[in-house]
Amino acid sequence: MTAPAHGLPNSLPRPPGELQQLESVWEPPKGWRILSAVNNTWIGLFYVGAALLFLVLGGILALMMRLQLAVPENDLIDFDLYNQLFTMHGSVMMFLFAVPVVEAIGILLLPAMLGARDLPFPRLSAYAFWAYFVGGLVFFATIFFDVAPDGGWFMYPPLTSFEFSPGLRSDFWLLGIGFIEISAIAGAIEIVVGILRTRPPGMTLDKMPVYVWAMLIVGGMIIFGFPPVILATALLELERAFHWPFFIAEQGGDPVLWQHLFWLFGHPDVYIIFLPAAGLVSMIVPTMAQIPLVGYRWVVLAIVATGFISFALWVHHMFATGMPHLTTSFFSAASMAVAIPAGIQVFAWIATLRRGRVQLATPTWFILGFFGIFVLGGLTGVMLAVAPYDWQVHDTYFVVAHLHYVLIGGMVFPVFAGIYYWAPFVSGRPLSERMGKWACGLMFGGFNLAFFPMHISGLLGMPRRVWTYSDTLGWDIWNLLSTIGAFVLAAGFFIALLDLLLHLRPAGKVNVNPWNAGTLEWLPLDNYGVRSIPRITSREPLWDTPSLREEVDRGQHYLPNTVTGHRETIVTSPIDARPEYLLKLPGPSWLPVLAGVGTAAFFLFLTVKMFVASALGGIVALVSIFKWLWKSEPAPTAKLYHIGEGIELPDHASGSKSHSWWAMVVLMLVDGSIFASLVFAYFYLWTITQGWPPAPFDIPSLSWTVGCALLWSLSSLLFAIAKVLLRKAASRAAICGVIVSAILCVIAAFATNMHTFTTANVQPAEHAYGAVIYALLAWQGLHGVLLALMGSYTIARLIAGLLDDRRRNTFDNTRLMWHYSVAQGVVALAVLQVPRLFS
Amino acid sequence: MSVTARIAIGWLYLVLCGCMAPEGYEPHVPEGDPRQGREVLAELECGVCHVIPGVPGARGRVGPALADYKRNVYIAGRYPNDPDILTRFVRDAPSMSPDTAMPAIEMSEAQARDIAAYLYSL
Amino acid sequence: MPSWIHKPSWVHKPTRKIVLLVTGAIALVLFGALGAAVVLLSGAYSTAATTQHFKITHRLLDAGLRYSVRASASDIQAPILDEPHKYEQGAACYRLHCAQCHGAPGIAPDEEGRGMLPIASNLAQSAREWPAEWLYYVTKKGVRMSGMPAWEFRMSEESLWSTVAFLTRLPSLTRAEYAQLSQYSAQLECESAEGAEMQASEDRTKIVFRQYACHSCHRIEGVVGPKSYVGPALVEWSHRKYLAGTLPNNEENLVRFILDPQAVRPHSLMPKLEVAPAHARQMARYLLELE
Amino acid sequence: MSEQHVQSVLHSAPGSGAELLEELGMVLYVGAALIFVVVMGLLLHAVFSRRLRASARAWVIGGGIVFPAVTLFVLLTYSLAVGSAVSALNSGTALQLLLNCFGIDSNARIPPPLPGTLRINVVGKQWWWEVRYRAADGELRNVPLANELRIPVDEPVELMVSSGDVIHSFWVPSLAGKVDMIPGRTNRLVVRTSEPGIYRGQCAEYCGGQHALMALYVVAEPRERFYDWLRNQAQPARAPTDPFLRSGYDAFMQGRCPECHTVRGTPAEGTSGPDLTHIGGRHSLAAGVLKNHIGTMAGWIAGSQDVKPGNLMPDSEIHTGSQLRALAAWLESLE
Repeated sequence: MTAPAHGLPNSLPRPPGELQQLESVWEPPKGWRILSAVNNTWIGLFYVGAALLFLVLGGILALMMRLQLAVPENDLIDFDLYNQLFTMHGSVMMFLFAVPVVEAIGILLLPAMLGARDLPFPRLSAYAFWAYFVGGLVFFATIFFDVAPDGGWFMYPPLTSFEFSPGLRSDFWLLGIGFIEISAIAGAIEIVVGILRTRPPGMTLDKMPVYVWAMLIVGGMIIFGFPPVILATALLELERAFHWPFFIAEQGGDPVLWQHLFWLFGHPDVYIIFLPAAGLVSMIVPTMAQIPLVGYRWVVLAIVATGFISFALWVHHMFATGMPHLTTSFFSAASMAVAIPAGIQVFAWIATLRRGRVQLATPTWFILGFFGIFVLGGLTGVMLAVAPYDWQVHDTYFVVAHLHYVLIGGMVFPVFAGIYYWAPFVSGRPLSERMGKWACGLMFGGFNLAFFPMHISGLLGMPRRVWTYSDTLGWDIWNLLSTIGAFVLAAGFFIALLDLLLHLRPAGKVNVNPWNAGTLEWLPLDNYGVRSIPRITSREPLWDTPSLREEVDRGQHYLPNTVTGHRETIVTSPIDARPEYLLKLPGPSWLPVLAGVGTAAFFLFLTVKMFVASALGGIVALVSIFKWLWKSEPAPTAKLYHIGEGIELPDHASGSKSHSWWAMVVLMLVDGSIFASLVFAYFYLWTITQGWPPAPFDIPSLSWTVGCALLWSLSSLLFAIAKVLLRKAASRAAICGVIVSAILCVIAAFATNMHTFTTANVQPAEHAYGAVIYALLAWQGLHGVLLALMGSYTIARLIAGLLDDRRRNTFDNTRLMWHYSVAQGVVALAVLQVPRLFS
Repeated sequence: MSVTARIAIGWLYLVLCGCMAPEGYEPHVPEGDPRQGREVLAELECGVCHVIPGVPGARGRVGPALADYKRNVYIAGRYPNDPDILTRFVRDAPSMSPDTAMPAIEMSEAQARDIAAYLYSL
Repeated sequence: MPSWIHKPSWVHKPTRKIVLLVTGAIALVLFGALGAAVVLLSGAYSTAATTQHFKITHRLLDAGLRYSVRASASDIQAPILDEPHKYEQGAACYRLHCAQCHGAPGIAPDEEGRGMLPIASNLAQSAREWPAEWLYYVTKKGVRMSGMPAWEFRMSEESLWSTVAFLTRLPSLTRAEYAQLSQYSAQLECESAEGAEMQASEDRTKIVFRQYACHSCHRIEGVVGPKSYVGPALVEWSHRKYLAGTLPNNEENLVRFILDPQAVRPHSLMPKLEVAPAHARQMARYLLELE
Repeated sequence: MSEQHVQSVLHSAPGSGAELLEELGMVLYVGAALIFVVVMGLLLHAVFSRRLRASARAWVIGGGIVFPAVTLFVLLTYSLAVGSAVSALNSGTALQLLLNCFGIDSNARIPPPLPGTLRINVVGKQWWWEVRYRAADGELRNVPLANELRIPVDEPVELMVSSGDVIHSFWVPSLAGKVDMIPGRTNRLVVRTSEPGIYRGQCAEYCGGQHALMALYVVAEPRERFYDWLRNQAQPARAPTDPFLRSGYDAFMQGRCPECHTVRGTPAEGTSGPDLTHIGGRHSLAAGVLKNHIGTMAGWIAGSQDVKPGNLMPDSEIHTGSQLRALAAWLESLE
């Protein structure tokens, strides 16, 4: 197929019927079938809606608490319900609102901001959403059945372990939250790969909008930040279910290990929540001032720096645990240092506002509210970073005030600014300015009335998480004010959400740019996204090329049609965004819904120990996932497709060029982080134990370990041979044979590994040493199962003729995971032998 | 009063205060200050054993609930509920009822009167 | 259609009728409730025993009684009533428990009985018109909102039927015959209900409380009665630590106290009610289940 | 009781570590307020003014990097010095302070105990405090107490805090910052004050159902009085002096009380509840929840599950009214 090379914009008339074809391919399902939609525009909307629903639910819990604390010695709510309320409030807000809402906004805005028809894994987004939504609702419902967790949202053992929290309450948290984290990781994979691979041609990294930068960094932070807590929840659940004493001091465990793992996640999590919001601010402020962001490079640098520093702060949540002076000093310094990137951003925004002429619309008011609250929250944050001062205010209402200032100020206000700013992007018309200003005013006033007094009640000695207090301590008036403020704040939320309900009507076709913004999401949009994908030459293309909206809408840029006859988008290179190939995207499907619900069912039924139902849920999820994967790599066609400007692209890529290869690498990073956390736990427990392994326990036998390592390596070698065979187009039978042998090797390796454990004197339930090395073993076992599944799936595709030297993404991904698992398995074996060096 | 007049008053009641129950017996404690009494009750933490409306944290169930106290006919199941007796009883229950679980609590005569006054104000 | 009813455009004809009817009905109910409230709160409704019922009220209550008794007594089968000495036994019960209000041939009711509203019916007429089963039922269960108590808690089953046996003869007795019978029966006793059969249902327990008149002094959770503050309120009783201010609150102690209050606290104002031990236990269990 | 019970960061005891922290706090509040006002001023000026020049270098580098970096460096140095001073209360030589400023002495928060320092072990339990004095009056003796600390003024006191079940946090804001009580670890906190008084503290780490009702009092007394008190606390309980108290003693021994409580000098030797040998002399019952007098004592014994639902002490359930009064009277007599 040859087409005349014609520069952009291509003013030649577009062929008739082209637009109709594009429309029909991207037609969303009608009526209630819309639930089977998978493209990110729809999933993004569902996602934002669900997150806002959880905001309301979590807010109601908060109002109940405020009612109880309104007066001293109140009888309204008893301690048992109250303890569930604050645990659920924290957990719902952090895990079901804050993290999901930032991902949701990303999924909603990113495709448009990147001028992509969609992000690379629509069904993965849909799956992540449904698992989160169904699982989240069931998790929330526990409060109605008196089985809601009551250990506080950071669930410190030993309070949350089997001895002090028998019953199901803690299990709901550990399993419920654990898998919602998995859904967050799925979202992060979509976002990271989407940003790296589906940018429009010409949008090099330094031309990405700040928000996209923020989401890229946040995606990375989720990938490294969530694994420690996933591991922690798994370990605590193992302790609860099988009495493996990771956190029990009398048996060599340490409750502080949990705190390290939790805050290793928990502190980055704060920035995972804040950075996207800061990104939104960096988008709204320039538009409202009608001037490009001052200090773009500095702001991006600040975001990247925050991402890194945020992993070095976690200990400031533990200053009161009796740390050595040197440790507190280091983390105190690091915690202060993170104020610098925040300062950079704040001053960049102020400078931008100074240079421009500011339009005082509702989004601007929310942004101003954000400044007022966030700056104060930042300042109290610096106070908390001062370790000696933290010894006083740690775990008091001062901290409660601080964290709400940074989270509500730093995240909720920008999100609502964003809602008012981007509502026209969704529905083609703005929300009510009048309701918006009322909402903003009430939220700002109510917020400060609710939370400023908490600084004072904290300084007056009020610890957090108390269900009642005496009237002799002088806390009454401050608490009463807080309660009144909380209800005013709620009224503000109510008005904003009412405005959304009344005035937000998602429209397929949108062609507005009400704030005269400069970024791509304000191009004319339809269900297929932009009509044609623009070539990008600057950071604010709509300002620099005023005719761009029209050109794009007339189909004068890349890919104004569907060249393959499928849903498709351009995949570009990760750094300089050169077009590389066309990615065929999947259409609407119920499979992600089924898989999501199945996953939720698996975990929740497991929690209530209904094993048959749980297994059924797991099977439904697995079958759905494999069914959707089966069609995920359509047969590549030999021809090249013309997308405009004489550029011709294939409809397939393999190896490191493929988007799925990137997703696999990201997944391996997650996997590796979990493993690294586990290894950290191993060495941590070593440092606090007298003698390692503690008497009378053994190190697993060296010779068997070597044998095991050899078997692991052999399986890797076999898979490498399979790759050569595939390249040489050997017979299917030969390749299958090699893969089957590799699987058998893995099984043999694991069996050997088991053998070294069972023959050594070490049991998981007796001492933390046994618990942690058995956890390492279990992790390898899990990978063994994974390899067996992936290997069998590869064989199945091979036999079905869906896999060859060109069409080999499944094979490549399996190969990546294979070598990774083997490396991990060998490292694990080595770790277990390290004590020999010291004995 | 004629029936018509009564019905007219009924309307007035309805409009003014919904449903108003006729007042009952109002015992009076000379020199007792109900507001002080509430403070004393809180100070002495009588709520460990009694539910006392208006006193923060008073949710004990060792002794009887003291809501509507003025309507109670008897004290401790043996004495008529009148101001003098109640004032004596709150100070030194064992001397009046030797088998009671309520200890003699140290307080002044005036405090006892205040407490009685508060209980009668419930 | 009256002109002041504005006709909204969305209302279709059939719907409009329904809307009007429903609105009218609701308005009627509201007006009725409001009127009743006015009458009640103004004190216009007299509760004096000197003011007689409206005729219609009386007739309605009377008819209601008949229909209710007929329906409830349909399952009852009377035993043989003309056994020897049965009616003499019944005469004793009648003289002891009934004549005070109902009178007897040639004998007026006592002072208390004469002033009752509604007035206790003359049983000579009732016995002529009602079958024995109806008489038995009314005697056993009493009549609500009249002064007639339920005698099943006060007389044995045997005595109830003896009384009915006597009642069936009552219409035929002359003044002299009754006087003779009454004199003869003075040496007989009317067997009381002690040891009557118990069922451990909660409803039954509430009846037990009422039949011992516990609710005249105590407010008891689940028992409708006056707002009485004579004794302590028996609510949330399982949480109470002490009973009678001195004994640890448990089943044994409760039973002990109910059976003989003065044995526990000599000065207690709570009377000894001759409660059957089984009843006392039933009460104690009920109270200790009150959360 | 008429004493003022203070539990406030803003009312530190004179001569305590908390006093230094209160000072530090003041610096922080004033500094934060100044910065806040300036930033808000700049912001509002930026928003409500016409277009102005704003160079990226001056604003982003000056305001966003140089200013915070300088401020934070100063603050960090100052705070490290305060931290060292607080930690090294009892051994604060100038040299050591200087070393600590630069984090050289990693042991600063746990300086070696001076010979003769009073050492008190405090163990957090759901939901009370087990206290054990190591009294050095000629010989070293363990004096087990509960829910109340007494300390002499003008003398550093070494608290060794740990936990018997879940994580708690020991916090008496008027005396010192908090330190966690963690199973399997013992943390050390040195407190000192120069003024006699009663200071309230409360558990600061969520520890389950009744976390809100886990408080304690610290009574600072002149040395003489303190050591008199300690000597007295080391004594066994006095025998009941009259028949009424005697009947209270009998009620105690007949009930389930001795299973959990120790009264030294009697057969009661249970250990899962607080030591009651001198309970009558304490300021509070139920870990700072109730004042201590015969009425609250009786109410607590008969209805502890209503006062503090879920705590390990059951309602008494067996004592008659007069037994309960006698029991309460006897315990109150144990001063």
